[in-house]
Amino acid sequence: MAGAAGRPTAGVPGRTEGMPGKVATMRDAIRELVRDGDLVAIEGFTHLISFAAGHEIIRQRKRDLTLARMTPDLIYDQMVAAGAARKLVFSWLGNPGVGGLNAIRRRVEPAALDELRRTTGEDVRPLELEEYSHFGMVARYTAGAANLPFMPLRSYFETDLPTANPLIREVASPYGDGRVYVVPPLRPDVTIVHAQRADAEGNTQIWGLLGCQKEAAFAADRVIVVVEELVDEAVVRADPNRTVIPGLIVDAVVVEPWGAHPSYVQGAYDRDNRFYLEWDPISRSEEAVQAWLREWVHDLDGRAAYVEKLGADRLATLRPTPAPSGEVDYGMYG
Amino acid sequence: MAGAAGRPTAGVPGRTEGMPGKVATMRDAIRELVRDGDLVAIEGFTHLISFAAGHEIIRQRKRDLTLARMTPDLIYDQMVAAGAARKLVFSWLGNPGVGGLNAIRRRVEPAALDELRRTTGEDVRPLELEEYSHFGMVARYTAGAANLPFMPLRSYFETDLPTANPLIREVASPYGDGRVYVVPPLRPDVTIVHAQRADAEGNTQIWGLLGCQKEAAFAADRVIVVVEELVDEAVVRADPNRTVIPGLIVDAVVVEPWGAHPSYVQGAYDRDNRFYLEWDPISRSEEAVQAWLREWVHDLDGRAAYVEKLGADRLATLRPTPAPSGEVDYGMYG
Amino acid sequence: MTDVGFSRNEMMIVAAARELAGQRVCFVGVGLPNIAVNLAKRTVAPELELVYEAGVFGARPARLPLSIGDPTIVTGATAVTSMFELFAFYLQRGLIDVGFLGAAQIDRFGNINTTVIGDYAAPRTRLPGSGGACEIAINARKVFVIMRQSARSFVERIDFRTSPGNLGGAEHAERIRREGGWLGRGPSVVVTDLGIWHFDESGEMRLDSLHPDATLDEVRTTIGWEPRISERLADTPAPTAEELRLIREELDPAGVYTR
Amino acid sequence: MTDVGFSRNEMMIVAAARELAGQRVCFVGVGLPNIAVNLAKRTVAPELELVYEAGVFGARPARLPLSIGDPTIVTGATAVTSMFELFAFYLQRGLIDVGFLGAAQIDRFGNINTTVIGDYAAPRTRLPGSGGACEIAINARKVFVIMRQSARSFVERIDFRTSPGNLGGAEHAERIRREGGWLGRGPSVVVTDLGIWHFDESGEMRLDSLHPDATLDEVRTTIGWEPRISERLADTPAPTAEELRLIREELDPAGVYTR
Repeated sequence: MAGAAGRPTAGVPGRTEGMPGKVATMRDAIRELVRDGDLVAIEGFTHLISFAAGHEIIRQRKRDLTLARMTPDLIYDQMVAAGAARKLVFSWLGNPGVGGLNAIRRRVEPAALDELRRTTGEDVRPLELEEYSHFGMVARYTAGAANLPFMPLRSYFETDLPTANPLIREVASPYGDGRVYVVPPLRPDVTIVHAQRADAEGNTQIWGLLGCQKEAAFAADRVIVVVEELVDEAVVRADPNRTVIPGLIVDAVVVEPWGAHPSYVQGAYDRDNRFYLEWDPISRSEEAVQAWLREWVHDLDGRAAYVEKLGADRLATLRPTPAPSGEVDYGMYG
Repeated sequence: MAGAAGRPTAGVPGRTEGMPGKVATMRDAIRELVRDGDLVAIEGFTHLISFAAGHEIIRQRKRDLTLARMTPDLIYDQMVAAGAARKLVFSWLGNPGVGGLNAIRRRVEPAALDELRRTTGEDVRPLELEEYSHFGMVARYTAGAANLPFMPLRSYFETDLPTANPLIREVASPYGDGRVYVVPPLRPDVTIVHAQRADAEGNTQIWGLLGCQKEAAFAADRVIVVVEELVDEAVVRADPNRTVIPGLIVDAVVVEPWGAHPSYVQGAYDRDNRFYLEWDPISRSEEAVQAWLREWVHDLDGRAAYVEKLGADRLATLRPTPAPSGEVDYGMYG
Repeated sequence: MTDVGFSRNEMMIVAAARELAGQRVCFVGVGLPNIAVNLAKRTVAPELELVYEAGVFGARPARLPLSIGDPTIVTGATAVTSMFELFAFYLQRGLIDVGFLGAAQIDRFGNINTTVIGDYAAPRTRLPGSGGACEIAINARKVFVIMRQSARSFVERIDFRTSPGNLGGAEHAERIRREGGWLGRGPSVVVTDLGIWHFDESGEMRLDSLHPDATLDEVRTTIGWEPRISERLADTPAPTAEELRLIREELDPAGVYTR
Repeated sequence: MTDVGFSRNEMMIVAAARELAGQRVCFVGVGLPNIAVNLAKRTVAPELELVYEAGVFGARPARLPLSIGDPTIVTGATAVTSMFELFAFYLQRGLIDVGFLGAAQIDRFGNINTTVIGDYAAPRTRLPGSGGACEIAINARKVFVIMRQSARSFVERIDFRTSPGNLGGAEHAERIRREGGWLGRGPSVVVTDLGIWHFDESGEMRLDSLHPDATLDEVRTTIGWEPRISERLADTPAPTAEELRLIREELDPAGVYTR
């Protein structure tokens, strides 16, 4: 099943009965490929965040996950509130452009955690944190993707981060020109990315912000790609420089239009900032968060129902006007 | 003047009187930016090799250069024969798909060098070699581009390469999982790359094989970009994911159609394999090589004359039929 | 809005934008730096190249980016790269002239905390953390800071050092940077809602300009140490009508940053 | 061409191509491997994914690539990447099933020299060097070799170890690979113009199949040590008409590799 682990999967029957290649429903992909206790990375820096996959993980009540993401964002605030996570590995913990991630903070700040336990009457477990800088997280995925024991970087000098996280270590240059910090490889059990398009074998193309999706995918044992659009192989092969993730390392392809909402997809829809603003007051009340999860996740059977519930009018406001890339010519040789 | 050295140059007057932005003639660009004794990298893996720049360096009789290239190819065989080089830094020394690089071999193999000295009556200097594997060269450029003191890689174990080249060293992982080899940064004084297109500020786009041009350019103090086509800034900005080298690090833009001949430009022309085959017998005779250099380099005043001498019929046979990439939509936001 | 016709946040953003005059390549941090840099691009620094850690060089945002990963920073940009390339080849390589940061806590030497208030293991307030701030502070040629002044933010001792400033002072910082081969020269200015602070030869911040309608008393009551005040303390020129128009009509019509 | 109706080079290429049956992802080396792999793709291994070190995954060459950087490997490919990504994320990550190499010198344990004949500092013959061979030999899951046999190429002791094979024997090699965390398991087959060699439990090559029109005498006179011959030595089936047609009409009409 694992792609990047060197056990390629192309050519295996579709993940879901009657679907081509590796195409699967979100339900089947998450059920088969995400296991309790896994290290899961849902990557995508502001752009292409797979809320659809996160919600399905909540819906299937996966437990004890270690969640890795440079920016946990609302999706991990929701997954943590749903009790799916044991630990976060991250570099910036906030609601971008709005404020904090309050469900996470309630499980990290002792005073807030006591209050949460009091009000819920449950022995809510504190959330473990393992933190880096952005470049540190990118370097960890890169080391994982490259099968290297460490990646050097010029960060962390004279800061408290190496004390807070003993996995950030120093190495002396064998060329006698000083020391640099290094971080260890990050190797997710499963990496989940959203993309504009892929073919049925999982050959995936992305434009706009690329974040660290390529590195996170190559670093993982299993990869789920969620796309706005399933395209013919010929569309991918017409522009091979645009391919970010090869089907070789992809285990399932899920077709889920609007699957990144309320985040965005370059060229397809804008970030639904109204929701990022609305989440701030919701997330300040555990009760409101749980009510939101019931209404928008548990009481819906999947993304299609979520999209229908959002309504066409709201979605229509998120469509950008066209800005075409133009074409280039690869030339036919022989 | 230096771009990547952190002394950006955008907005400086054109390198050549009356030309926009950083646009310059090849003669001005080489005269101003390549100096005797420099470490020069003309990169491009089989694809996009700037023969035009190499020939101008020969024409201007630059001396004592250290020439870095993963695959020295015919261009460095010619530059070495012309006496421009003191040393090579490389990973594969051959005429791709044909055979050896004989002018270089004559300056590396003691028996051949003695013979060369005898026949020419000159005290021809032996050529110094510093050699790596392909990944080692790529890693050296990457370390240079990233301002890192070293780059780790899983190569060289149980080989004679670290003995042949003491700059290939070992580092122990601080995570207790063994040792890896490292290579030091490669920082060219000048990197020269050929590309399909750039704007007048040097914002450069490439498709097809990317080799290590991006890393070699970011690693360098000065960068010369040679292009088939000068385009408006709007063409670049319409597809920002296609940009490989930003004008920020580019010092001169030279417009030189067919400037990569006899190598190729994806979508524009094919490799002129006839020349790669012809070079083999030519290069076996020092006399023939020197005659070729006179006829095709010194007796011509630049690339335009070379192209004219090649003739339209020969060039016409190198044109591929179209293979369009298709367009993507970035979307207009706000 | 105060009766002077503009808010202190507007004054802070305008003053920060003006500091970017003559700068070439700016790494844009999340929040207040984002609006200050976008204002500078429309006023004193039209040539300014905006770099976003999300992987964008030469952004031409058609609207104020809602976040530092907004799609408007991509469309029409010069280059979009992986984040590895952005941090390794642009920032760490030394191509960034100004790293523009916000902060939760800062000390007299410009050392910054954006990680926690209180003890790291059991924080009173968990803040976002470093993001790219740690590497920006080390690798950007110089660092600009924009933040509101308060006794809780301008402190004698920060609770956690997320991003290094002038460490224990200029001498110490210069030795560390030289020995460590840092490309960054550290903090150069801190713009607040009350004034503009630069760093003197000892590496400590000094109030060089006081904003209209702000007083030295306020400055002293919103800072955790006895501040150095320039003998030639200037008055910050009030925002121009055009600066205010750009903020209110183009950059922040909803007043997210400026009310 | 010999009177059997095909050349020994053709037999070598056909035999090498057949070895790729059932393989999935192949890293294609320069020269003979290039034609053998392209023949396999058209015969025994249509699903074979061709990886070229130049930065191509899933190539669909419309003609025999003139070199491993030919434009025909790009047009219609699945993915084109930087060489850093190709070597780091594909090869070093362990995604390559077969690395297909040529060699100038090889010893009984499959250690390979492509660097120099003679002394490194003062070589009799300067060869191309490693290219990607060194990292392919270490990181590809297994290694196939294709080369012509001669007393100068099959030697007791290679002049320079460019690419590690089974080192001093299977036991030694397995310990080194285990301790060093190598993903590669080393050489698996050597196909020559005379026969097919696999590696036995001791890590030494053993002749398992003899090509038509080749003799054991020839095998022994073109090798620098007393070779191991399988007790169940097979006869390599001659090239089929279709295999020869593909080589002569599609892959190498000029006969660059096959005459």
